[in-house]
Amino acid sequence: MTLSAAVVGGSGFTGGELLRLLAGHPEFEVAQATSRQYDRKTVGSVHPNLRELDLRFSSPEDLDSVDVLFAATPHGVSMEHIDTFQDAADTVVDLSADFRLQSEEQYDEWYDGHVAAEYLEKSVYALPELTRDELPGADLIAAGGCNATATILGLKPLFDAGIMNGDEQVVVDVKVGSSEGGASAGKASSHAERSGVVRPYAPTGHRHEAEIEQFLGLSVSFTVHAVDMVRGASATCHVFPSSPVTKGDLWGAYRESYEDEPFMRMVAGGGGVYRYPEPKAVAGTNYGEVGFEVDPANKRLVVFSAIDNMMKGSAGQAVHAANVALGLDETAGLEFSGLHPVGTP
Amino acid sequence: MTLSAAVVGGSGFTGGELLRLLAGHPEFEVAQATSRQYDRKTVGSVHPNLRELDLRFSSPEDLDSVDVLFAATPHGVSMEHIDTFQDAADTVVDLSADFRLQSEEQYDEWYDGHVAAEYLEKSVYALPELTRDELPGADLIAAGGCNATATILGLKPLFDAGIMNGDEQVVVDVKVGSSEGGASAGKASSHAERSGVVRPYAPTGHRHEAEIEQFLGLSVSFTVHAVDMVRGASATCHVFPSSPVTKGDLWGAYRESYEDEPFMRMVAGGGGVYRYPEPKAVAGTNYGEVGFEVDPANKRLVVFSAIDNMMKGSAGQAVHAANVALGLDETAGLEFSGLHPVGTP
Amino acid sequence: MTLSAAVVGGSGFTGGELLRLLAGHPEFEVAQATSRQYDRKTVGSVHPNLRELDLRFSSPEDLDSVDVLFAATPHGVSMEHIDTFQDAADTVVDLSADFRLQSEEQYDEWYDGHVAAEYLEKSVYALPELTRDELPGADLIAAGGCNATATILGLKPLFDAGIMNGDEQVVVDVKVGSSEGGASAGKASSHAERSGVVRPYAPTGHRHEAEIEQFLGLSVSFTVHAVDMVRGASATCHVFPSSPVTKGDLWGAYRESYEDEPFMRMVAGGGGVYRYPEPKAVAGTNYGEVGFEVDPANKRLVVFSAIDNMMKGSAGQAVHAANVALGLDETAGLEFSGLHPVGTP
Amino acid sequence: MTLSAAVVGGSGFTGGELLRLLAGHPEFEVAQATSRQYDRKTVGSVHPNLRELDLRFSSPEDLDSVDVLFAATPHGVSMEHIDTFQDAADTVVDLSADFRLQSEEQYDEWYDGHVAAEYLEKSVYALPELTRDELPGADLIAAGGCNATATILGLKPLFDAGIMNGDEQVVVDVKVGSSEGGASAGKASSHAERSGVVRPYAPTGHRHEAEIEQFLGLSVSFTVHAVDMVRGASATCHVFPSSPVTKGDLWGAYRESYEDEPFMRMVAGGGGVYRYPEPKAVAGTNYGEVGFEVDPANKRLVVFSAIDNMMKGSAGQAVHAANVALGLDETAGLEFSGLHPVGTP
Amino acid sequence: MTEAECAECGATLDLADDLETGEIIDCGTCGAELEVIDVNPPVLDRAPELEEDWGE
Amino acid sequence: MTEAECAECGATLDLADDLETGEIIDCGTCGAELEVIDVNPPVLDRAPELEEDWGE
Ligand SMILES: NC(=O)c1ccc[n+]([C@@H]2O[C@H](COP(=O)([O-])OP(=O)(O)OC[C@H]3O[C@@H](n4cnc5c(N)ncnc54)[C@H](OP(=O)(O)O)[C@@H]3O)[C@@H](O)[C@H]2O)c1
Ligand SMILES: NC(=O)c1ccc[n+]([C@@H]2O[C@H](COP(=O)([O-])OP(=O)(O)OC[C@H]3O[C@@H](n4cnc5c(N)ncnc54)[C@H](OP(=O)(O)O)[C@@H]3O)[C@@H](O)[C@H]2O)c1
Ligand SMILES: NC(=O)c1ccc[n+]([C@@H]2O[C@H](COP(=O)([O-])OP(=O)(O)OC[C@H]3O[C@@H](n4cnc5c(N)ncnc54)[C@H](OP(=O)(O)O)[C@@H]3O)[C@@H](O)[C@H]2O)c1
Ligand SMILES: NC(=O)c1ccc[n+]([C@@H]2O[C@H](COP(=O)([O-])OP(=O)(O)OC[C@H]3O[C@@H](n4cnc5c(N)ncnc54)[C@H](OP(=O)(O)O)[C@@H]3O)[C@@H](O)[C@H]2O)c1
Ligand SMILES: [Zn+2]
Ligand SMILES: [Zn+2]
Repeated sequence: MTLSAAVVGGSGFTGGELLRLLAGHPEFEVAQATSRQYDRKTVGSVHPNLRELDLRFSSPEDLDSVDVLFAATPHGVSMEHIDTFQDAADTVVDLSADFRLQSEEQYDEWYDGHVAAEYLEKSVYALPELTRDELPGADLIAAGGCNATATILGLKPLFDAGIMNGDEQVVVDVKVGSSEGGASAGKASSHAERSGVVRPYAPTGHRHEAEIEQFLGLSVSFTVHAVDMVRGASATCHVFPSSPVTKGDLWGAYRESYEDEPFMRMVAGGGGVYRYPEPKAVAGTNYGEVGFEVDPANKRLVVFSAIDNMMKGSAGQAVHAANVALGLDETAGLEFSGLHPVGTP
Repeated sequence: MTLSAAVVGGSGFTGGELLRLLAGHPEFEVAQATSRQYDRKTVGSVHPNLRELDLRFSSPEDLDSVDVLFAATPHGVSMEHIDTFQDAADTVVDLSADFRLQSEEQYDEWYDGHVAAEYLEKSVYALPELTRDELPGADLIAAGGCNATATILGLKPLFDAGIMNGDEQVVVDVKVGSSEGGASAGKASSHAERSGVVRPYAPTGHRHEAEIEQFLGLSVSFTVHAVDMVRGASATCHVFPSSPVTKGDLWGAYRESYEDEPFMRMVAGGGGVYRYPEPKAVAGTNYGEVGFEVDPANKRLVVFSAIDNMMKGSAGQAVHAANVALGLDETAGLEFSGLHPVGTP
Repeated sequence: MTLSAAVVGGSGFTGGELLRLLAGHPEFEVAQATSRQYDRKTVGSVHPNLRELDLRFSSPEDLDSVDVLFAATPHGVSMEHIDTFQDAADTVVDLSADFRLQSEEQYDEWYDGHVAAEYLEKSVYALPELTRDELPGADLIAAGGCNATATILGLKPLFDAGIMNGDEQVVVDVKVGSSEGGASAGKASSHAERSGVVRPYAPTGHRHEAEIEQFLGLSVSFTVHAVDMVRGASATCHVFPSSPVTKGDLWGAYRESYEDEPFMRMVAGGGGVYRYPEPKAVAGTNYGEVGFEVDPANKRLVVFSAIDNMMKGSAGQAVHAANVALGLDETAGLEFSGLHPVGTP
Repeated sequence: MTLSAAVVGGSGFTGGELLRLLAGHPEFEVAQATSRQYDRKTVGSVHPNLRELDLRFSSPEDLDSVDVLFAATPHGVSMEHIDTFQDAADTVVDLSADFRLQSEEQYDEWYDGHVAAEYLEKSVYALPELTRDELPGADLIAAGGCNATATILGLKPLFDAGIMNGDEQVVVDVKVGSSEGGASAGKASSHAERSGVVRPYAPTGHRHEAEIEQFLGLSVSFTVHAVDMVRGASATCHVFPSSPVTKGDLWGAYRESYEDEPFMRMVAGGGGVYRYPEPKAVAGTNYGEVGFEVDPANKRLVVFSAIDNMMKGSAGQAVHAANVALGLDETAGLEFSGLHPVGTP
Repeated sequence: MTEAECAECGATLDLADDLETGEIIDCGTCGAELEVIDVNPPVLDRAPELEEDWGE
Repeated sequence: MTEAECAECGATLDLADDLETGEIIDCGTCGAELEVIDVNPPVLDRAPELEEDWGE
């Protein structure tokens, strides 16, 4: 069985990542990639790693009929075109924030007004570690926000194990790479200005708090820094639990939640150079790394998690969810395990 | 008046920085730089920016008599040689942690046993924003820890203004460059492994908590990450004050504390690319940048601060303190204002 | 059919790369990875991307009997152990320079004395673009030097097409990443010193000239610079041909040589951001990119080529050659097409 | 005596560098900095290292009358406004290519048509190592191109000493940082695309060949690569002299030419980590480093040179030339000796 | 689908039927930007380069 | 092969038969460095950490 797939927004960063994953996927065939700016140009002219792909961009105005349509467009685009997308494909996977929240009220609180709110409660959040049971057969799948994904993956086992219940004070300090901003970079994203920064780009009030609250029932104090990498999101969660916890308790909780997960790695101390989650260790992969440490003096837990924002944080998560939704092998097309050594991917 | 200066540990990173500053200082003349490994070699063979300096390393066994001796040696070395140092110079400025804490008890709590504890209460902490009044005439000056300095500079105005009193919950999430580790790097610090990391290298229990507690009376939840830069320390302090604070209150507090400080910049919002403190904006300089934002939804303040760990965080702070201690112009030798654009210094 | 494989020197950089490739290869199973330093430790403790691999290092003293043995040890080690290696495996693939040259004289000219010179003329150079016909059934395969590979791939089509005959003056100016130095890095390879360099590390007399001379019959003026990347080798060949050549001639030559090669990409002008070979576009892959431009004013051709030194320049080339030698699908295990965007891999 | 200075194009990269240098210069006072985009904004809002400077941008339409006007505008702007500039100031220093060549013919060969060609033969090239004697009293000074400067500084001693006469074959392979492109970066200069490149951005036909030809009477084969740094230009000159030369001859030649030059460093072998010219060793400074090696096997000399493109390659050179032109201390305002360690400035 | 030869590298390009004169397409082999000079039969020529687009 | 429990994370480790007292091995699940305290039956305890090895 080969499924046909289209990528709307194929010239963007996550769109390119989708094309890479789908082209290497045993069950998919890329039928279409859209771009307005690069209409008719080869996909390889934008994504040099896809020069072998014999495909040219086409206009998003003329969508082919496919089995699965992936939309990798800026916020607001998918909600406008959702009916067309659903006409073109039985399964739509959207990478934007348009269908991540479950109600119009939530959406309005954090964003600007939804033009297709009726889809909000039907859509399924893509992250299989969270929604594996709801995905099979889903029509509309919403891939999560990268920073939200990193945070949720880090904290979820603490909720599963009853170590947290949502009343705790939690500070989430995130460090992200420049690909998070997408392909249309402004002056602040030029190489000369963006190199070497530790730039507090969302000091407070980041919209990904909404997703975290929706899934964990937890209000977090969220701050995001841009650092000098292209791929990667690293979240450090400082948690103040109501009763003391040991490192052993934590290992128990995380092993319980993630031991059987195909894409989760636990890295929490030990020897060698890589003792805690590290974005460069998962760059290009769909893996998420989580780790933790206890700080009894401050009655604190520290949870680290690291993902590739373009993979586990968006395109990889989207393909993973599509695999589950369509009954394919869960890891199909997502086997790449990453590189070592590697610089600043 | 020209004062003679010696640098013990002149082949190291902060020792090289001291040599650079002293060589360019209008009131100092470098009489000696020690190194055991590079004994008799030119200073320029180790520090390529000092090729113009006509000086060779000599052994730390044979100290010249000088006006000021700077020690830039690993922890434990100065305490062993402090009597020799004081014989050699009227003023000793030490960059290690050996004389930063005021009592043996404190030292034992965080470190391993002091062999010259009688000096602890006599020494003066170098940071002039904190100790300007105690410095004039001091015999033994202890430059602060770089991460502690960044944190203390960020939080001090909140104490000065009564916004904090020490009972608050505070998370300090620090990001630092590789020069913090000094010149004798191991495998984890090789270019291949260290490039591009967001490595939680001190997840909990960092010793700089001791200095922060000593000066602010505040216990902080401290976590340090290594990121891909050579120079720089950036501290993000997440503070939960007991009563609500406005951005205006914060501006009032910070201006009150720092408006007349020659080396403090306030950067808190505004336009352009550089809206919050940024280590690369202060690289090579003795400036500290501080900024802040309020997060009413989470009853939180976020304070950012950025320094160059080798300057404001050690060698620059040491020279600044020596200037104050000796009655020189406070900014002498420290006028460099930094570069723009600059990559990842 | 599954073939068993061992990697001697599995804790090193190219050894880790071999393990990654073999673990993901449809026809191989990793039976053994040796390390003296990390004996009994998990492979994942050294190579964080291989945490899923359920394998511990063992001693090179106790080699299993396998189908293929890959040696990824420093120069001189394989020649000493070659008999043991050949006892352990029918096919030996060596990544060092020990068996690259065909005669003892050549070896002595560039290196230090060979202890198993009788193997020199039997070994086959791994690069399939050069030696595809000699590889099937080979017992001893010598993977090429990374800088030599980049150069040979760039120039070979000019020889194939008769544009060059070996009498031309050729300057080869190479730029390489830090992984070329292997895992045992010294002071010059620390992050603080190695970051951001354009360091002429082999100004003249690089040993890879020997391989180039052997295969192309060409003496080149070779200079190698270390630049700030971990993976990658980029060779710029400045060629002064005896008679004028047009860009069309060059396209003809390169298409003739490489159009059917599974791992060669031609990138020579065109639009977009990636107009010439770029190491980061091939990082993690077995692809080689070549491009060219004519400079009539100076009667010069400029040929660019880019590879990942750890892949096409060593481990990938080794696996590619093993595939050919053993009659497997040539691209098996080597399909990864690279990432976009990507920072400084 | 304090001289007043204006910088036209003060919001750009080299304009910012000029402002930094002039603000720290003992003899200059910055009277005006122009920008159309940032008119009325503080200089510090664009250049974070200049927050202490109490100055706002003003329009280039309203030029103050000053002693010296520096123009740091794109090619073509100065030639259009040269009369206005000369009305505003007795001494005009231009950083663009508009007045670097001496005749209209040369200009037309490499550029597009000059609208003020009558100034071409009156202008003096800024590089004092080349034109020190012509600078005193000059009205119009043209700062050199950064890549040309690196090349000329590298090769000039060989001409001075008669080792070269201009008939030699010379390949110049240059590596440059992103600040060379100026502040208005396009897609190819975004952090995600520009990071980690070894991009052949000028494979052939770079316009700086014109300056090199004009001053050395030498036609060079020039190729420029963009590498991952912000500041820096490194030129490797591969020279094939007509008769054999020893390393001793080279030391003689370079010492003769540069021993008394205040801004030239010779770095050619020796020990330590920094054995040849290195852009990061001169970042932020007005120093140029030159080094060399002989390659008897290929009858070749290799000459390395490294500068900061924004300093010795433009703004620093401009201030240096102004110092000489106006009879000031040659090194005034240019004493900064650089940083060690430093990452990727 | 019609075919045409790349003016840069000589490779054969498959062209869409609704190609228009003046359109710019890139060659899949060499990446050259080609201008459609004529459509029936299709003729392609190198498009003018936009060097300045490209950094530095 | 014998088995033992990791003192850090509780995972089960497969151990080589020729294990020696004092040897340090790492846990495949959590990476902890474990010292072999006893061999028959095997007992593992956390090995002393070498913080200073680890950069900064
Ligand atoms: N980057 C990440 O790490 C990340 C992580 C998680 C989620 N996401 C989400 O994923 C989505 C894509 O992000 P990205 O980073 O890939 O962005 P991007 O690089 O800016 O790409 C956007 C793509 O959408 C196309 N597009 C833009 N406006 C369109 C419109 N009105 N109609 C049709 N196509 C349009 C663009 O191509 P043309 O303009 O040529 O048509 C381009 O291909 C966003 O919603 C983002 O929030 C991104
Ligand atoms: N790096 C920073 O950012 C930073 C910031 C704040 C504080 N500090 C503190 O400053 C001090 C120096 O740090 P660093 O980073 O500059 O270290 P470093 O680069 O490792 O340099 C250490 C220097 O001390 C010398 N030395 C070592 N052991 C000695 C001994 N027993 N007797 C005499 N000399 C000895 C070394 O030279 P030889 O071995 O050749 O003699 C070398 O010159 C440390 O205490 C550190 O904690 C550093
Ligand atoms: N790095 C590259 O880009 C590249 C490219 C082309 C070719 N090569 C060649 O590939 C080979 C490996 O290079 P590398 O960069 O991977 O080096 P590396 O990272 O230093 O690794 C060397 C490996 O060899 C082992 N080893 C060292 N001495 C040994 C001995 N006497 N007996 C048994 N094992 C020994 C080491 O492990 P233990 O010490 O723990 O045993 C380590 O696993 C070299 O010959 C190199 O020239 C490398
Ligand atoms: N960057 C280098 O390394 C380097 C090295 C050697 C020589 N140069 C030369 O130095 C000059 C400046 O380069 P740069 O890199 O600093 O460029 P840049 O960063 O792009 O800055 C250009 C400056 O000129 C102003 N400007 C542009 N058009 C103008 C006009 N028509 N009238 C008045 N002002 C105008 C701009 O400000 P507004 O648009 O706000 O007015 C801006 O301040 C160029 O000629 C360049 O070739 C640069
Ligand atoms: Zn073509
Ligand atoms: Zn364990």
